[in-house]
Parts: sequence; structure tokens; C-alpha cells
Amino acid sequence: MRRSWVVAAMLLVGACTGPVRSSPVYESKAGQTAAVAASAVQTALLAVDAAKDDKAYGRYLTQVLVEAEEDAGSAQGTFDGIQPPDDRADELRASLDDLLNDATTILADLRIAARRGRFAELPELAKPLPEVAAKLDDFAEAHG
Amino acid sequence: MSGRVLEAGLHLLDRQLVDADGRLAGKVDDLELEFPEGGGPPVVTAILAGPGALSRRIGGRAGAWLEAVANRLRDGDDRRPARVSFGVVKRIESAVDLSVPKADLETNRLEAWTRDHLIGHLPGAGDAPE
Amino acid sequence: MKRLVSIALGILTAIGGFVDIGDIVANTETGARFGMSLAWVVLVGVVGICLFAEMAGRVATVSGRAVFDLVRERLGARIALVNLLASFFITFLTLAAEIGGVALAIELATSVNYLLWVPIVAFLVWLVVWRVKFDIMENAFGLLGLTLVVAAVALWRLGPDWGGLLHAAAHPVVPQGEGHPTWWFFAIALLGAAMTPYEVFFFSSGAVEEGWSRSDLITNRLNVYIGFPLGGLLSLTLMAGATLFLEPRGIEPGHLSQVALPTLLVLGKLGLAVLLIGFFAATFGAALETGLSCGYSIAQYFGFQWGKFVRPADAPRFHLIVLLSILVGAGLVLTTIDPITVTEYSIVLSAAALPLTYFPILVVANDPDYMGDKVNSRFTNALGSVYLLLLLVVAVATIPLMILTKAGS
Amino acid sequence: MRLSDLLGADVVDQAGRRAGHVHDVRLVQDGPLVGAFGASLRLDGLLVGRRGIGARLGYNRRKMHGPLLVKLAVGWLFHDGRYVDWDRVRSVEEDRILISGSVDDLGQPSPSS
Repeated sequence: MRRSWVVAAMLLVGACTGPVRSSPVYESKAGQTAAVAASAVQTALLAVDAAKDDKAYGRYLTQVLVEAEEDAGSAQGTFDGIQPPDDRADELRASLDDLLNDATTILADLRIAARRGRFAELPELAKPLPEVAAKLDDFAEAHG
Repeated sequence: MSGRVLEAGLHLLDRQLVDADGRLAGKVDDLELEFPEGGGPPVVTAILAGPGALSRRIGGRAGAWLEAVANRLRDGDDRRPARVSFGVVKRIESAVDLSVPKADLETNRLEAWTRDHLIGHLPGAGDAPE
Repeated sequence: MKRLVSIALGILTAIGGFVDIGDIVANTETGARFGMSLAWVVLVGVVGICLFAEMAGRVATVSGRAVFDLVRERLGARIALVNLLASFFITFLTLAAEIGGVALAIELATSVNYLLWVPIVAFLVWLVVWRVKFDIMENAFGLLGLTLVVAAVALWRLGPDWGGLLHAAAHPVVPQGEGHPTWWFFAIALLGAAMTPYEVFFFSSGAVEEGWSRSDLITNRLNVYIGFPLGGLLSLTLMAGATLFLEPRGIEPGHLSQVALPTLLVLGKLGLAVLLIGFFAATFGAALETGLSCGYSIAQYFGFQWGKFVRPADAPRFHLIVLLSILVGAGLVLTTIDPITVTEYSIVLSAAALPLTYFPILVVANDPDYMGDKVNSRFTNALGSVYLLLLLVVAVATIPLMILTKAGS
Repeated sequence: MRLSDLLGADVVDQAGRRAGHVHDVRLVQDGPLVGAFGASLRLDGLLVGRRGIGARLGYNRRKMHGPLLVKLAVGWLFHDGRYVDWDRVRSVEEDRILISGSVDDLGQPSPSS
């Protein structure tokens, strides 16, 4: 529940996502964002597994997928709101944004299909997800 | 010296008041001490209970606030805290047992007000616990 | 026979009543992040709550005085007021978290946004407090909460490497890539989830509500010593589930839905349905307990009539406080603050506030004026002193750790 | 007079020397009769010492069962108790109580019941 802890910490310590002075700090924020997105993608993958074996109710699956998309989206939103301190940070931002876009696009497709009750389509739609998850994990690892 | 020895703070202050029907009727928030007419050391004449008595114990800003609340609750210029004469005290143990029902006590005003104006109006307020 | 049934019922209720939103969140989060390396904290917490609740239950049974009566008597009007403000605030936060938890559980079953359920949940909580008899209320939700056992069934069906789990639990090490402060911060959260002060307010006031006498002391012991450890075991199965399914995938759960993933992946739809009922019952039961505890603590400080053993009209201020607490608690959830965040705060602050209520009970449990021959044994006092020191250390360490770790991030 | 006028007040002798704060008041039930309660509670004297919650915990009574840890801590913090017979009180002012004689000849309180 990293996201909520972070929000809580911001309230408490009075930190905010304004400009970040040094690039190491920016880099670690990028790493954290990738980890949150990876967690959302992995959650969606488990939900798709459950759908494949008809192990869960549609309403529950939809809820899991909606939340996964929201988590990834809000992590991206928060990260994009941070001012990159230098050129190197710009590069970092661009490469992470590509990954995040891949993730949120697929998560959105999954959510749309689930909302329409087309649970049989989920495994097909989720096919590229493991690769995205692996890339996000690598990114988080490299910039943690 | 043959009577029971008590320490006011340890054995009496802040203890629960229980009325003749076993109902909870406030706390021993303070004690009233008076010099007997025949002379001699002061004796405990009453238990003081309720926000008007508690406010002085709390002190500071919180106490002043409590005092203001107490003053609003009283009728007219009466600034005395609610008083329970020591004559109706039956027993002092882990609670202080009284020999009268709490409806007869001055400390009951706020509770009666809350019942008559708020809680008593909700459906089922008077139903016995099933 | 009748007595045996009532003892069994009490134990079952204690198991189901042990787990609440705090245990669900803390155990799942910890398992997902640290595996079984913090399982020992649950053990420490369970022993602590057994010690604490048994003492409070015994004091209430023998002297008729519930926890906040004693806090006021032993600490005096002023310090007890500070204590009351802190304890009430934490109990209120927990109430809000539980109301949110019930709404989230219903959301998972209906797919209707939880915020729409909050007012309905709040009304139902109040209605039960207002109308339903104390023992029926306690037994019904305690028993229904037992459905959480499905998480243990799932674990057993999965047949994990038990030796590996046990080994990990018995050899706590901070996982790679995690800092010591964060690990300790989660340890405090886990301790606060197992030892929430409201459980003791509720337990001791419940002894008065049910009119326990000396002959019920054995029931008190059995409820606590059997029921709570089994409840603790139940929360450990949630931790184990998260360790097996979420940790390897790097999932950091932030939603109730993710807590259900391990169970449903093993047991499918039926498991999921039963688990959701368990979530509902556990959080709803805890909402009742915290709502009542809001009223108990204030009423016991000021000495006015409390409890469900009298007509609501005879405890008007108590019912007014409970009603307002539920209303404001629901209002807090309706601000769209994440109920999981509220839960995290409530358990961490609970841990920090424990000495405030634990210490007066420890003192009174040694006072023959209240207890007669039922004062603490030497063993209870030795263990009680160890816990007093432990809880003081936790209380001092909590806020600095919270700032240092940015609340565990 | 209220009990709260006495509790916490500074006890001072004729020479202006302080004996400490009133942390409790000892009462004996042998005063004039008062209703159903019987003999009223007569103010016997003041327990004086360092201020704090220690006195309220009741560890000045020998019968307190434990725990040893708390007993020792409270004993160490509040070891300087003295007793002022009410006869020696000259006047009760706001937050201050004047006593006759010297603080040096105040005795230790007898253990509480």
C-alpha cells in the first residue's frame, strides 16, 4: 500500500510534489513510480488468470481491473507533475512515460472489456502485459 | 481517632456515583468542605459533580471552556456547581453509592435535557433492551 | 451443558471478533512486502492483547469498573482528559476505517461505488447499536466473522511449503532492498493492529453490559486465551497468503480486492463469496465495537449512564455520542479519503497510545481495594512489566519512525 | 472551601520555606453526623510532597500487590512525603497554604489504608 503511505507521509511531513532539486531524488521517484505501476500490472495479471479459469465473479474482476488502471494512472499523473531538474532527467522521464503509457493503455482495454462483460477476451488483451511488467520491474530495479 | 481513614484523592475523588437504582449518576468531581458550627477542623459536606465542578480541576483553557459550557446550562445567575449532599452517601467502595434516585439530584439536568430534547424523540428510545 | 455452549460461543465470538480492517490491511501489506519476516510481531501482539484484555475483563468483572473509569480514577481528571482525547480520536479514526471497510466489501460484491454505500452502512451500524440486544449483536457478528477461516482453508488446500513459511517466520531478517526503519515501522503497525485499545474498552465494558460476576472469570480467561490466539492465527493466514501470491510478483496491495486474490485463486468463486462475507462481518462487527467504544470512553470519563443494558432513553448522552461518532465517521469517509489510509493511521497511532490505557489497568489489577483476592499473579505481573516497557518503547519510537520512513514508503 | 483549593497548593512555613505540594488530603470518619452516611469525614491533615500522578496510583499503601517495577519507580519518584496535621494550618490562600512552626519538624505520613 505504498501509494497511500506516501500520500499520508506527504500530509504529515508537509512534503509535496513540487520541483525536485537534485536528479538522484528525481530518479528515485521515477523508480518508485515504476514499482507502483508494476504492482498494478501484476494485480491485473492475477485477475486475468482468475477470469481464464472462471474463478471469480465479473463484478469483482471489474473492480480489480478498475483499481489497477487507477493506480497506474494516478502514479503516472503524480510523476508527470514533478518538474525534471535537468536534461538527464528529461530522458529518464521520456523512457518511463513510454512504459507507463503501454501499461495504462492495456489496463484501460482490460477495464473496458470487463465493463462490457467480455471476460473471455481478457487473456488475449493481456498478452503483452507480462513483458510490460518485466520492463517496469527492470526500470524500478535500475532506478530504485 | 477511631473512624475509617480515607485519602480524599485516592479513595473518593474521580469515583463513579451510583444512584439508589444502580444507575450511573456522574463522578466525584470535587468535594465541598465546611467548618462545623461548633468549631473544629473542616468536614466534607457535599460531593460536587458535573462540568461546573470539573472545570476547576482541569484548569487552563479547557477548564475555562468547560466552565462556560456549565454556565450556559444553568438557570439564571446561579454559578454553583451541582451538589450532592454527603447525607445521601450510602457507601464508599470502588464506586460511591447514593441512597436516592438520580432524578432527585442536581447533576441530572444535562442528561434530562438530552433525553427530552434529542434522544427521547427517536423511535424506540423508551423500549427496554430486548 | 448450557455453560459449555456459552463458553464455546464466547471463544468462537472472540476468534471472529479479533480480526478487523486493521488486521486485514496490516497482515496483507506486511506479507506482500516482507514475507513472513514479521510474523513474530503478531505473536507478540496476541500475547499482549491476551494479557491486557484478561486483566481488563477481570477488573471489570470483580469491581464493576470498566477501563475508562479506572483511567480517570488512577490518573486524575486532567491527565485522564488528555488520555481521553487521544484514545477517543484513535477509536473514532478506527470507526471511520471500519465503516469504509464495510462499504469497500459491499463494493466488491456489487461493483457499486463504495461511497454510495457509506450512508447506508452508517445507518445500519447505528440501527444495530440502537435496537439489537448486546449479546445477540456480539455473537451474530463474531460467528459470521468466522467465515474468514476460508482464507486458512485456501492456504491448506494450496498445500504450500509449510516448513519454508515456518522457517521464514522463525528467522526474521529484513528483506533485501528494504531498510531497517521501514521494517520496524511495519512491525509497529502490525502490533497496533493486534493490540488496538478499543478492543479492551469494548471487552471490559462488555463484561459490565453482560453483568459478569466472579463465576464468569473462567469464561473470561477461556475467551481470551483460546479465542484471541486463534484470531491471531487467522490474521497470520492472510499474511501467508500475501507472502505466497503477492510478494513474488511485487504487488503492494492498496485495495481490499487485492487481499482476496490468494483465496480466490485457490478456491474460486465460492471461496471469494465466503471471504467477502467474512470481510463484511469482521468490519461491521468492528464498526459496532468502535462506535460503542466512542460512547463508552467519554461516558466513563464523565460518569454518566452508558450501555445497552438500559433503555436508550436512560442513557441519552451515551447514545448521542455514539450517533454523532457514526455520523462524523461516515462524513470523514465521504470526503473520499482512502479508507485504507485511515486504517493505516489508526493502527500506528493505536500502538503509540497503548500505554495510556494499559498502565492504569495494570495498576488497578494489583489493588486489593478493587480486586480482593483476584489481584494479578506474580507471573502476570512479570509479563505485564515486560509489556509495559515494550509499549513505552513503541510509544516513543512511533512518531520518529513515521517521519524517518515517510510512513513506510 | 473545595478539595481542589487544597490539592496542588504550595505548603509554606512561617520562615517562608516550602515543604512541597499537597498531593492528597487525609480524612477520618469521626466528624458530626451527616444523614444516612453517619459520622462525617473530618479533614485530618495534608499529605505533602512532590507533585505528580504518583500519589494517585496508590503505591503508598503496603498492600499494593505489584508489579515490582512500578512499585520501585513510584517509590523512587515520590520518596519525600511529609504529613501536615490540620491543626498546624494557619491560612489557606490561593495556591498557598501557610503552616505554623518549621517545615523541619514535619513527620512522615503513616502508611495509608
